[in-house]
Amino acid sequence: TADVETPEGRVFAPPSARRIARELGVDIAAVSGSGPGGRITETDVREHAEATASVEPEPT
Amino acid sequence: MVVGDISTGTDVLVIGAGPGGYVAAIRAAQHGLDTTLVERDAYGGVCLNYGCIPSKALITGAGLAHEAGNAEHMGIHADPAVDMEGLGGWKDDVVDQLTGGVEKLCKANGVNLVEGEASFADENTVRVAHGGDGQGSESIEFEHAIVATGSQPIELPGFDFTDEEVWTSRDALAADTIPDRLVVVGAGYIGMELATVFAKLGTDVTVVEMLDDALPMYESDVARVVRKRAKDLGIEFQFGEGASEWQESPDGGIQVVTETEDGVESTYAADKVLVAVGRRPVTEGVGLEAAGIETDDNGFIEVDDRMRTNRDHVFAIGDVAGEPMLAHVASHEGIVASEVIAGEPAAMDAQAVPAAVFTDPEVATVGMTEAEAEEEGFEPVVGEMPFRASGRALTADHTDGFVRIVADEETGLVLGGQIVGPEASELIAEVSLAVEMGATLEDVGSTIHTHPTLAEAVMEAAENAQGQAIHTLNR
Amino acid sequence: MVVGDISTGTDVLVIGAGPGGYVAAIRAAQHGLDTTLVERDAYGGVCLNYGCIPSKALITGAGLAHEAGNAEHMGIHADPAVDMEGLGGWKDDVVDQLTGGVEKLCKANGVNLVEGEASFADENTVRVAHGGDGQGSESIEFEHAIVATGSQPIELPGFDFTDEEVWTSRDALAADTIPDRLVVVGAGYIGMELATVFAKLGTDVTVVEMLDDALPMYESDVARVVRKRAKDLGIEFQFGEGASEWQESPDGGIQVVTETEDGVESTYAADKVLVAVGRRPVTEGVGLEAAGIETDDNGFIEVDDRMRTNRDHVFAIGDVAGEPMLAHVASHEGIVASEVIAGEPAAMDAQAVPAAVFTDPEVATVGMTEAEAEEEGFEPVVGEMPFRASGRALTADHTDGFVRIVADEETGLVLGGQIVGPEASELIAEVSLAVEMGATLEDVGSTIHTHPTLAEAVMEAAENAQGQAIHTLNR
Ligand SMILES: Cc1cc2nc3c(=O)[nH]c(=O)nc-3n(C[C@H](O)[C@H](O)[C@H](O)COP(=O)(O)OP(=O)(O)OC[C@H]3O[C@@H](n4cnc5c(N)ncnc54)[C@H](O)[C@@H]3O)c2cc1C
Ligand SMILES: Cc1cc2nc3c(=O)[nH]c(=O)nc-3n(C[C@H](O)[C@H](O)[C@H](O)COP(=O)(O)OP(=O)(O)OC[C@H]3O[C@@H](n4cnc5c(N)ncnc54)[C@H](O)[C@@H]3O)c2cc1C
Repeated sequence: TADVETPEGRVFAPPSARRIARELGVDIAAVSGSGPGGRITETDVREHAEATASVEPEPT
Repeated sequence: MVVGDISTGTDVLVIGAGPGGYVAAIRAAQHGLDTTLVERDAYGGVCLNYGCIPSKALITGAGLAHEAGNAEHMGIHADPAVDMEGLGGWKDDVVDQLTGGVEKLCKANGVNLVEGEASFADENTVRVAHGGDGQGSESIEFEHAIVATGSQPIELPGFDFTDEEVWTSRDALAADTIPDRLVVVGAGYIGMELATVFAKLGTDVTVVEMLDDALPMYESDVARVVRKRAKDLGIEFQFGEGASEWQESPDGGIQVVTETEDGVESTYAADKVLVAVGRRPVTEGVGLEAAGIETDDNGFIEVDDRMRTNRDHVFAIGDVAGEPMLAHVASHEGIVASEVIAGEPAAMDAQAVPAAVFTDPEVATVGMTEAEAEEEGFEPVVGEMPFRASGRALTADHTDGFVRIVADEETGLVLGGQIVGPEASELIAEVSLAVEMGATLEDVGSTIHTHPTLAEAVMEAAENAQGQAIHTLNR
Repeated sequence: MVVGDISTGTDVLVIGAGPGGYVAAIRAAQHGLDTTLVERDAYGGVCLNYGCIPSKALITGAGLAHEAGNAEHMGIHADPAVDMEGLGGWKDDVVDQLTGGVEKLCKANGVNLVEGEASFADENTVRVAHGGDGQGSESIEFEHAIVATGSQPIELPGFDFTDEEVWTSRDALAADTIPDRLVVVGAGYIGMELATVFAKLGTDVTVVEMLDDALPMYESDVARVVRKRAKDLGIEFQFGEGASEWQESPDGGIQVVTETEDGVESTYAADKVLVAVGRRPVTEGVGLEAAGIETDDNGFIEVDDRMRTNRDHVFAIGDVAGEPMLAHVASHEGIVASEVIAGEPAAMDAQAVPAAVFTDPEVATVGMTEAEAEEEGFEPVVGEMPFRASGRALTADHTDGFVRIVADEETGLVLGGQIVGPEASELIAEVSLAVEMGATLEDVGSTIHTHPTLAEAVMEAAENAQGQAIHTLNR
């Protein structure tokens, strides 16, 4: 999979969630956080990955 | 014995065994990669041999002697004498233990150690010239390379580093006598740390700085605390002056000549002059061109967030890869590079890069200042706790300074912190974790902190930002 | 002047101005509640006047003198003399500054301060007896009350606290001469902290402890580090012995008699005997019955997670509300009680209650030990970093001890930490935040930590638990 770029600005998510985002190919800047102050949790990342995977077209 | 030109191969070749290179090599080996680490001088690099470690050892020794000699108000009467050879010998022991440890750790993790100077021959080969007469050289082919060649002091026109009277930080750290008079050129962190060491050892220290404050890279209220204390220690500051040259003086010492922007000259008598005006990357002789690796205008190797150079299979980390030139940044980048080579989803995405200055008192910062937060488009809220209101600071007899926490007003998310005061370098760790985790002011403020500790000031600052501090008045 | 029995009313009445009570009062006032704080003795309670603060001041002074006197290996030659009146005077200044600060903070936040002894008259009234001759008393009606009357030392049969030769911790902290010989009964944290102070000041110290180790409430490898260092300082331990009585000795000193479980007697010569065998709640004279408030078998006031007693409008916090009897717990509980009274959704739900012992080296713990994690049903994984592998510890010349991190193996979530070593009390703050935030080993291990700091050992321990430490060998 292609590398996901590290976002330029501030990201509010623990290091572990940020790594999982890279592992799943998720652009963490596009994930909306459910934690206090909008902090992104690991679950948010996984849910975002599932949601976007289901709308992506099947590879041909 | 003449060793001929032998040729070997390796998965990961690391050039330079400083805190960037040795950490990268160990992590690569931990991932099962065949790893070779080439070092031309000393394991541990600048940091362990001529930087972080010897400087902190001298800071401890000078600090202890000075503190014990100035504790009459506590009923402690001592008149400590420091013998510089003894202090230097202990410092050397500390360095030897740590550099020996680095060598052992590399071997225990299966890193191949090669002594010599490495230079790229082409994009998949380095030649290593072994030191000494007729030691020959060898070629090593690699799949991936990590350049970790570090940095060296910037020379100042008029001050030749080969002159005995002109000190680099390395010379200052190796001093076996305490000079009577010292001029320090540059009030950055290296200059200020060493100025403090020698002032505490009894040297008359004059600091010459072109800008208008000590530690000019820090906020002025942070720098002020350090400058005030330095003055109390007898350090004289000459701001707005640049050092232009030095001369021998009839009295046997030297004179350092400075000039203001307007051309006004002054001279300061000294025995030595320490030049600490910055550091530049080490790239000469590394053969970057042979591998096709590009540098930026300041000579640093350009890298992306995976620590890759413009050649995908060659990485650069640490001081040679640019600011901030700090040991822990080098190590972290080394880990990222090796993880990326091992196929792990690593990246240099740290939200929090702490930095510390081991002056008296210490300074430590992480993340954004209030001004930086504004620039980034946040509406920052700030909380502070002065150490003079801290029970622990009072009982430790070190009450200068404060903790400041910067957060986003709307969400309460912690953006950064600035600490000047006792143990600032340790206290910043909690703020760093808060920034990395995306913690809020409430998270920090409602975590129970042990009493009496300096760390309570971090909690209090977070409470203060929320208008509910107990031990300071809220704004 | 005789003040008659006047009667006033208040929203929140707080009894006792220790770190529980004064913090509760300030927070209640911050919420706009009319708040009255009654104290019979000294603002700041045991902690500021006779506990945390004076003990830490003496630890600093004795530590500095001892360290400076034992630094020949660093080239520092000093022979410090400590005059105990000078040290005590400085300590008193520190206490005065802090207790004065407490009074000022209370007033600045609008807390009504009342000096006198409070006793419940009924469930909505206390009577406050003012000290001194004919000072009279007053009645105060309240909506809510917070009992924060603290604790006092447990007396040991055979050792009368009114005898001059028998010291409580308060007497030890007020000593104006350094005894030649001291027997300390009890190797808990108060006994060990004071044993260390006096040993460093030159006293021959013998510690008598019924159990078989110093700091017996800690894991044995943690306690061992402190015990070993204490022995190096010349402290003698007599484990498995209980003190039964003391006698005057013909030589002018005293003899402390001890007995093993099997009835074997020993005697130890001394000048003073410090009894530090625990503390019990202060409830006599508080009139708990008049308000219908119940205590448990050990005399502590029973509370729920909102710090409410069995009477919904009466709260109890701090030492009087049970273990752990620590100043920061008292303060935190005080905040919870006042927030609950103010209608906020607060509760005593801390996942992490840190505790520190200011021995040499320090001990600090938070959350679960490995054994506790197992009991709770976790499969714990543990990581460690010894300070002898830490560059900062070496340069600070304090290398005893280690950092241990306990986490859940499956999820990596940090469950607790145990630190014994330099600045342990400060380092635990980061671990506490990690536990409170639900951080994982990866979160802690990949947060950049400043080099060289002791806090790096926390990161290394987290890395070690994941099998990827750089500076220690992984298991
Ligand atoms: C006085 C002083 C105090 C400092 N204090 C601190 C501090 O407290 N905290 C902090 O974070 N930072 C501190 N620093 C900065 C810190 O030392 C550097 O950031 C750090 O050493 C950078 O690590 P590195 O691995 O990039 O390079 P270096 O440590 O510079 O190591 C590079 C290594 O590469 C070797 N090398 C170079 N070229 C070749 C070649 N062609 N072939 C083989 N080997 C080669 C060199 O011999 C050297 O050993 C201090 C620096 C100084 C000078
Ligand atoms: C030597 C020593 C060292 C210690 N070191 C530490 C340490 O380093 N860290 C730590 O966390 N803890 C330490 N402690 C424990 C700490 O002092 C207590 O946990 C803390 O003081 C408890 O606070 P509190 O507010 O519950 O009660 P206290 O501090 O005991 O305060 C209670 C107050 O209530 C007043 N009072 C009692 N009854 C009445 C009444 N009827 N009317 C009016 N006023 C009344 C008392 O005069 C007192 O001022 C130490 C204790 C000792 C003895």
